[in-house]
Amino acid sequence: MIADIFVRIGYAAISLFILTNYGLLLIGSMARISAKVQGRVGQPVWQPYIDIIKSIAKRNSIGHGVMFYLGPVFRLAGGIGTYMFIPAVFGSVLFRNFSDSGDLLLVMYFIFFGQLGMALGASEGGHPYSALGVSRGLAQMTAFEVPFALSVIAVVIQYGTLDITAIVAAQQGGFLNWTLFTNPLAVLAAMIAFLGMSGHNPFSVVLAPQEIPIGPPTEYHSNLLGMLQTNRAVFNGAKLVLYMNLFFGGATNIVIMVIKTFLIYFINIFVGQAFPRFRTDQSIRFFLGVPTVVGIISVIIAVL
Amino acid sequence: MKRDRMPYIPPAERATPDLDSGKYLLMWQGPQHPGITGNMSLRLVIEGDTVVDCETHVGYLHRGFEKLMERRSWMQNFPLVCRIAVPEPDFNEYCYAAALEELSGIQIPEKAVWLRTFSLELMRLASYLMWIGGQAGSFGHGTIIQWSATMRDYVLDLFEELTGGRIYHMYIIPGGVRGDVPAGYFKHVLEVMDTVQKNLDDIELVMYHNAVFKLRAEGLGYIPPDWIDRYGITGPNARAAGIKRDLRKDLGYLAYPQLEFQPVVGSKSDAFERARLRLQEMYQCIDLIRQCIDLMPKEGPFRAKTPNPLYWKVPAGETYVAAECTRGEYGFYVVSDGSEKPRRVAVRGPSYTHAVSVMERLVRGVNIADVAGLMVSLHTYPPEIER
Amino acid sequence: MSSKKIEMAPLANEGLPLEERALFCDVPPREYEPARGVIEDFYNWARSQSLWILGFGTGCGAIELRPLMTSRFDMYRFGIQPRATPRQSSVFVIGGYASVKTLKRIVRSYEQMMGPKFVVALGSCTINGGMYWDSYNTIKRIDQYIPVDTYITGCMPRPEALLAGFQELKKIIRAGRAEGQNLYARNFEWYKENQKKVIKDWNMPDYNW
Amino acid sequence: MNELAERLARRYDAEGWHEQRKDLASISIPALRVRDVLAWLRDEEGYKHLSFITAIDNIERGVFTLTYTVRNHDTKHSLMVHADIIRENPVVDSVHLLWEQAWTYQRELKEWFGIDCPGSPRKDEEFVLEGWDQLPMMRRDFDSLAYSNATYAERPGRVTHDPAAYMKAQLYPEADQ
Amino acid sequence: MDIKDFIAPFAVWKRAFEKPFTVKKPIDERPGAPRYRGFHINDAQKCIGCGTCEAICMNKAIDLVPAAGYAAKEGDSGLRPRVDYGRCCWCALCVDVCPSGSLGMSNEYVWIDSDPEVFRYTPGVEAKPWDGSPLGYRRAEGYRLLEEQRVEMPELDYKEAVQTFLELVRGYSRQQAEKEADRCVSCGVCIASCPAHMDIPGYINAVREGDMQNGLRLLYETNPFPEACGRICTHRCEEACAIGTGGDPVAIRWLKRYIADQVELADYGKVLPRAEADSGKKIAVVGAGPGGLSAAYYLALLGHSVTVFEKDSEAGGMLRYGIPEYRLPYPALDKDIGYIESLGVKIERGTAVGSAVALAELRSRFDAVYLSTGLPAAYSLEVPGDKHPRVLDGVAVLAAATRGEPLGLGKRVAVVGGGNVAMDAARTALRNGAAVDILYRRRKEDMPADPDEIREAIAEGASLVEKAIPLEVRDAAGAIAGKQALFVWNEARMVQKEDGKRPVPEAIPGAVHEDPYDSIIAAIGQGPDLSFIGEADRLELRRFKPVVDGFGRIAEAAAGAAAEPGAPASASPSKAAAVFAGGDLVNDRKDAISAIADGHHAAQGIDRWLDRKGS
Repeated sequence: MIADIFVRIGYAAISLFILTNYGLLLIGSMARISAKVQGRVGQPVWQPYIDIIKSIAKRNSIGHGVMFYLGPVFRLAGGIGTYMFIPAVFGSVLFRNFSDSGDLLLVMYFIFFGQLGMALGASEGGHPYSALGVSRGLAQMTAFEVPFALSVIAVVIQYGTLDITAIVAAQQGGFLNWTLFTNPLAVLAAMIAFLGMSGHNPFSVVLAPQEIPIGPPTEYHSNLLGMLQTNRAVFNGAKLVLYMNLFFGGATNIVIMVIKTFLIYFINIFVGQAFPRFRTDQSIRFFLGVPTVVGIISVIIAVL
Repeated sequence: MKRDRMPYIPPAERATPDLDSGKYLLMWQGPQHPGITGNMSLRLVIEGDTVVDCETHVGYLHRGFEKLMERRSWMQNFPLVCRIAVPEPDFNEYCYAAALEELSGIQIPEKAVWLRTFSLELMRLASYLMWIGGQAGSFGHGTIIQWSATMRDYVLDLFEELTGGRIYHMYIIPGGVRGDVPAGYFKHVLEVMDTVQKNLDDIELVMYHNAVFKLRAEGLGYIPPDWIDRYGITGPNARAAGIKRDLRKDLGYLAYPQLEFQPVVGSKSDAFERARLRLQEMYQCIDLIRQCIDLMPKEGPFRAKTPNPLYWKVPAGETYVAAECTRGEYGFYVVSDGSEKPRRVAVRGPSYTHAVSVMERLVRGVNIADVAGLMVSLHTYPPEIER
Repeated sequence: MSSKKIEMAPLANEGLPLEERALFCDVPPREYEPARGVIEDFYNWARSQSLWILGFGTGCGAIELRPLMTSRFDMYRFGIQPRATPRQSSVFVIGGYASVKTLKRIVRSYEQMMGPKFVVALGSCTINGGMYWDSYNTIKRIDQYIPVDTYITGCMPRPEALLAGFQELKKIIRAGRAEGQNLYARNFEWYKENQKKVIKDWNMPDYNW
Repeated sequence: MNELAERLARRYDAEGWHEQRKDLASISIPALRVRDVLAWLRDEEGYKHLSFITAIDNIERGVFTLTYTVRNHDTKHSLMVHADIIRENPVVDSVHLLWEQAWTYQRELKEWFGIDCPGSPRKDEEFVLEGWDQLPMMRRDFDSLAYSNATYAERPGRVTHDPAAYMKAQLYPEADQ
Repeated sequence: MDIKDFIAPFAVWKRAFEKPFTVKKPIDERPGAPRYRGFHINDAQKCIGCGTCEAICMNKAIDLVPAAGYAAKEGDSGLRPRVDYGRCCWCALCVDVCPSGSLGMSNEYVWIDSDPEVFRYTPGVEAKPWDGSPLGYRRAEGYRLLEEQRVEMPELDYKEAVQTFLELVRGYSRQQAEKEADRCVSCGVCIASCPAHMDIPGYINAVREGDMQNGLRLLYETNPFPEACGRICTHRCEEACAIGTGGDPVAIRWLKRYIADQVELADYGKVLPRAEADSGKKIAVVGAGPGGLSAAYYLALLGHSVTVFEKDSEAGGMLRYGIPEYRLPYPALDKDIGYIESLGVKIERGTAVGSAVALAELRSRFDAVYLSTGLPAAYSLEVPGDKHPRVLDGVAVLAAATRGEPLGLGKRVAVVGGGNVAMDAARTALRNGAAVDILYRRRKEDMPADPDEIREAIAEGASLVEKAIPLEVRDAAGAIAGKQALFVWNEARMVQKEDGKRPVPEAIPGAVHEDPYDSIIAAIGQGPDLSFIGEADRLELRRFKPVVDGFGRIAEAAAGAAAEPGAPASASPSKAAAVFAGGDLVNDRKDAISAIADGHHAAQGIDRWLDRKGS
């Protein structure tokens, strides 16, 4: 029994490791694609690795109290936590993580958890931009969580379970079984929320270099920044896997997972390169508008 | 959404917010801030997301040009003046050279007149190309700047070919210009103009027909027409309010009377209108450059004789030479006491009014996120404020 | 904010109100030993391949950074990118002349950067005053106030020259010679003295990282 | 335009009308009437646009000459209005109520020349300088080079030779014996 | 806002399928434009170190430093510009202004170093990778900051000029002079070339400023013959002129003349210095030429009492007797001499030393003696028949013209020689109605005469026969003996005998010409007449020249042990006054300005010697 637990922990660690690397490469390749649109070559795909190593290689760092240090820790914990309770590849022992121990609600909690932890830590930095960024981030998060939650509710109602593995299982057997086709409105609402969740344009107001450079992480540096950068890969990966599982039929092997998550992520870039960013009030108004209505309709449809 | 589009006129009286009340947050935007044009800072007091008070702080780029010019001889000032406005140096060169020529009674050759017109229009285009990237970037659109900066770079290549310098051209020398065009130059210019025009079409499609950009820019920074004279607003900022004022037409300097163009005038006077107007002016620039190439005399001297630069004494007198730059009225006030050095040179940069008094007034009541966009939409260059 | 901390380590931060002092670190700068052997080499390689420029256009030199960071010259592909906050930046580009008012911000920003940090100085003005050699408001030698790793001549240096400068900086970093941070800590008093001689209204804390 | 000169002379004792160009003229008025004249020009004569305000240090005469350049966009004519004020303790009426941007210029006058415009907003705040403890720097008696040399360290090692003196030392050093 | 506003932005993706804007290898692929203002280059051979670049540089970025391999010499200061890239702003005004056009800029623009001290270098002297770059900024064709053309000097029409002895050159007007003076860059490279080391930039600046009195004061600091030198100086300064390296040199001589012409003699006294106190010393000057009178002037300024002994009836020496009136009108010369006399200098006219008064007597009567007797004896042609009565001596002809004596040159005159005397003689003959041939051994470019003079002589109608070696003078066939001469000469070609030396003429065998002339004026040089120096004076001569020290003092032959036995070695070799010498008698340049310089110099030497003796 104990051995079994250790094996699972080992598997989870490997899974996390692979996901982290995948997340980093994903960020790197998306930067390449953006660069292409912008008419340039762009950074190497492995640039995120170097940046993290560089951050860790910084010699000194300063602190602003315990909470300041805990911010990135919470954030990373949130990222890892999110991932740990999602099965990355349906049916794979290696990638099932601890998905049987937690359900969708726990995952959604973790998505929030990281943000909140970050908010607490960043505010401690004393920088007004951090504080502004945090308030914007929380405000926007609250807004996009509405359509996201609605679509999750719709999905849960549709499949009658909170267990992600079960949701994935329900979608197997042909792409027409995917939520995308069985409940397109929920997916639409969720995808719009996803744009907000990833912080790409037009919902990048949290980081907004031209306005509040660069929002919550303004004061973070050195290995704390390295932690945040790693988390970005983990958290992005986790969200992508979650979306894939909930709406796009999950993945039966790692190749399909890579293709699906890549395409889901690409939507961010596809929209992000075309639009400037909303102001906070505009994005809140936006999320509480059409996507929320769509989400509600999808819930209604699911209930019916 | 309707509320956003309604022009917002901030209160005229400047209330002093009580910073100790805990209701407000004091925030510095700049000098180390990507959302500020150049090296300048704004001291913002915000309440929630709204700016309630703003003070501009300038002087980070102050080099004391006006004092330095009093220490240098008339010709030595020629390389100095272009540094006053970094992104758009040629207007400095022109105003200074024209003032000096006027005081000394030097008539410049026809060819120099045309080459000056040509290079000023080219400069205008480069400056607008720089601005358009900033305007898109300030609202978070990172793609436009990547394109426009390259277009600007192509224009800078043209400058390099003509003058030998990318940023500081030092081409419009008192007495004329410093060289004729190299062989095959105009062909290259026309090619670049075609490329730029094609890219401007793309930019127009992506930036000006963009729901989010419109949402951000429309109604932002509305300048009522009656402010134009009260605040001394000039250039596109004034024209966007429907005031048809263009010194190129009004003063008729250089070869502009021979060129065919009409000042672009807007009406809505908000950030989007100003942006739209500047885009049209960019097309106009390209057109004027093409006209210049057609009409320019092929032969002839490009520089009049001037006295020995080491001992040039300019007859006592004073003059004010202004030109329409991308931001508005750019002028040099030059006073000579008859000696080898200027008595006083004062530079009138349009940003002086736009970035200080107009900005301070307009920014009140604006969302903190829009401060950068508003500032860029006024098209300000701090170096010309503080010299 | 605990006021206890302030009592324990009183600072010479006269310019700041008490409650703001705690926002800043109160440790005087010290030298940092490089890691050993291969590890330091590896770190240096990573540092050199990930140069984050502080987005602070201190002078006219900033204007050529824009072409450099956009599509024509695309410095991203060399691992160079702008960064808006000094905390995360590793390279400070001094864009030419520094007026006294800006110098004050330069010093502040430089000190807020986390080591190892590198300084690239552009143009004549940083070397010996440039064309503002007789101006009352610009300093002549930036190396009097902060340590400089490499200089790029020109007025303006072209984007290509800047790029070449960054490549040179990379070489210096990889060779382990870019120890400006330690130099600053070692000669801290000298630098402070120079800074205070020029910056007349010194209202910033001496320690402030 | 000479009618304008006459009107100015009659109403405000203006003198020294000088036509620099067909679209630019200058005139001198008593410093005490600056605000009246500018208000009159703005409201009655159409000189609605203030281009800039500056001063010239005529140290030989012991005065600062203020220059207000206003422009009439309808007639496309600019007018430079001069007013002399005594260099010792210079004060002039503020025109910030006439034009909203004038206070910036007056703040500059205060910092750069030491010319006070009572009532002008923020006039005593630092404008472009910080911690300046010398003479206002645009005054002629402030020596920029001397200040720079005394304050900012220069890179040593520069030496130059005058060709004539060097040739003398090299070719005919005996001439000075 | 319509649906287009949501769709159109996606047009950005069009770009993703196009070629990126990015330059692959920017540093290698993008050299500076052909006109790019990159790093400086300098053709150090062409550069003369005038420092105009330093003067125009508003950044004080340029220093002039001695450069290895470039020694100071006439027309080259031996300094080269050193650029400080801690100052330079790449405006290229230095390139634009460079008189010689040696400065340029390469299109190279990458220079990176960690050491801020290295960014200073001397282009063209210190090797740099961009040396000799063909691309880069150069001064554009047809564009100069400095005026390369000299203000044309108004002259009489040659056809008219040849009829009269009126002064040919009319002098600048104020406007012309100021315009010409404005061409000067005040580099001072010319000063070393002037034998008198006049403050040329100083007085040109005075012209520019319109301050004639200051100009005159500067002129008289080193030269009391501004009127004369302003007209006939050999102006070696103009050969060294920096502006001359890329255009016409500044008309330094004419500007000097302009200053002197502008000030009335009556006003001289107000401007020029005078002796502070009488020293009580008496000095004799032998020869009232420019050298002698200069010495007299400066000695008089030092408070000494000076007497000048002149064998001719008028003072001025060669200036008066050797230079025709149309070049140096007598009133101008009289103005110079008149001022010197007004300082109390006594000129004993018609008193030849040697015959009227002995040198030894002068040495006993005066505290010091200055010899400035010049070269009165003409060299003869040294060919058979050179004593023919129709062979005249050029100097004598000119002197006779000055005295107003009839010349009787006849209709056809040959002038043999290529110096200024030859030209003057030819032009004097032209003015006497003769047809003149100038015969010279070598080519026109070898002629030692002033190019202006050659040009003017030819313009006035003299014909120049180059490469003519005189062979013989004899009576023309059928002419009355002694009335007309036949000049026999051999055509020559120029042969380069030794590398590095100028080619020498070599007679072409058989190409012998014979031409009849009414007069043949030999003007091939003059020699000194030292017959007044006796053995007893014990003055050391070598090759007909006094041996002088740095101050012009003639070495005295080691006092014969027999003459004054037991005299202490340290004592003056003789009790008699020291003798100084200068001018054509001593120096090799043989022009007025050198004589003036010698005179000035000797005056200082004499004063020091007197000081030493007195103490």
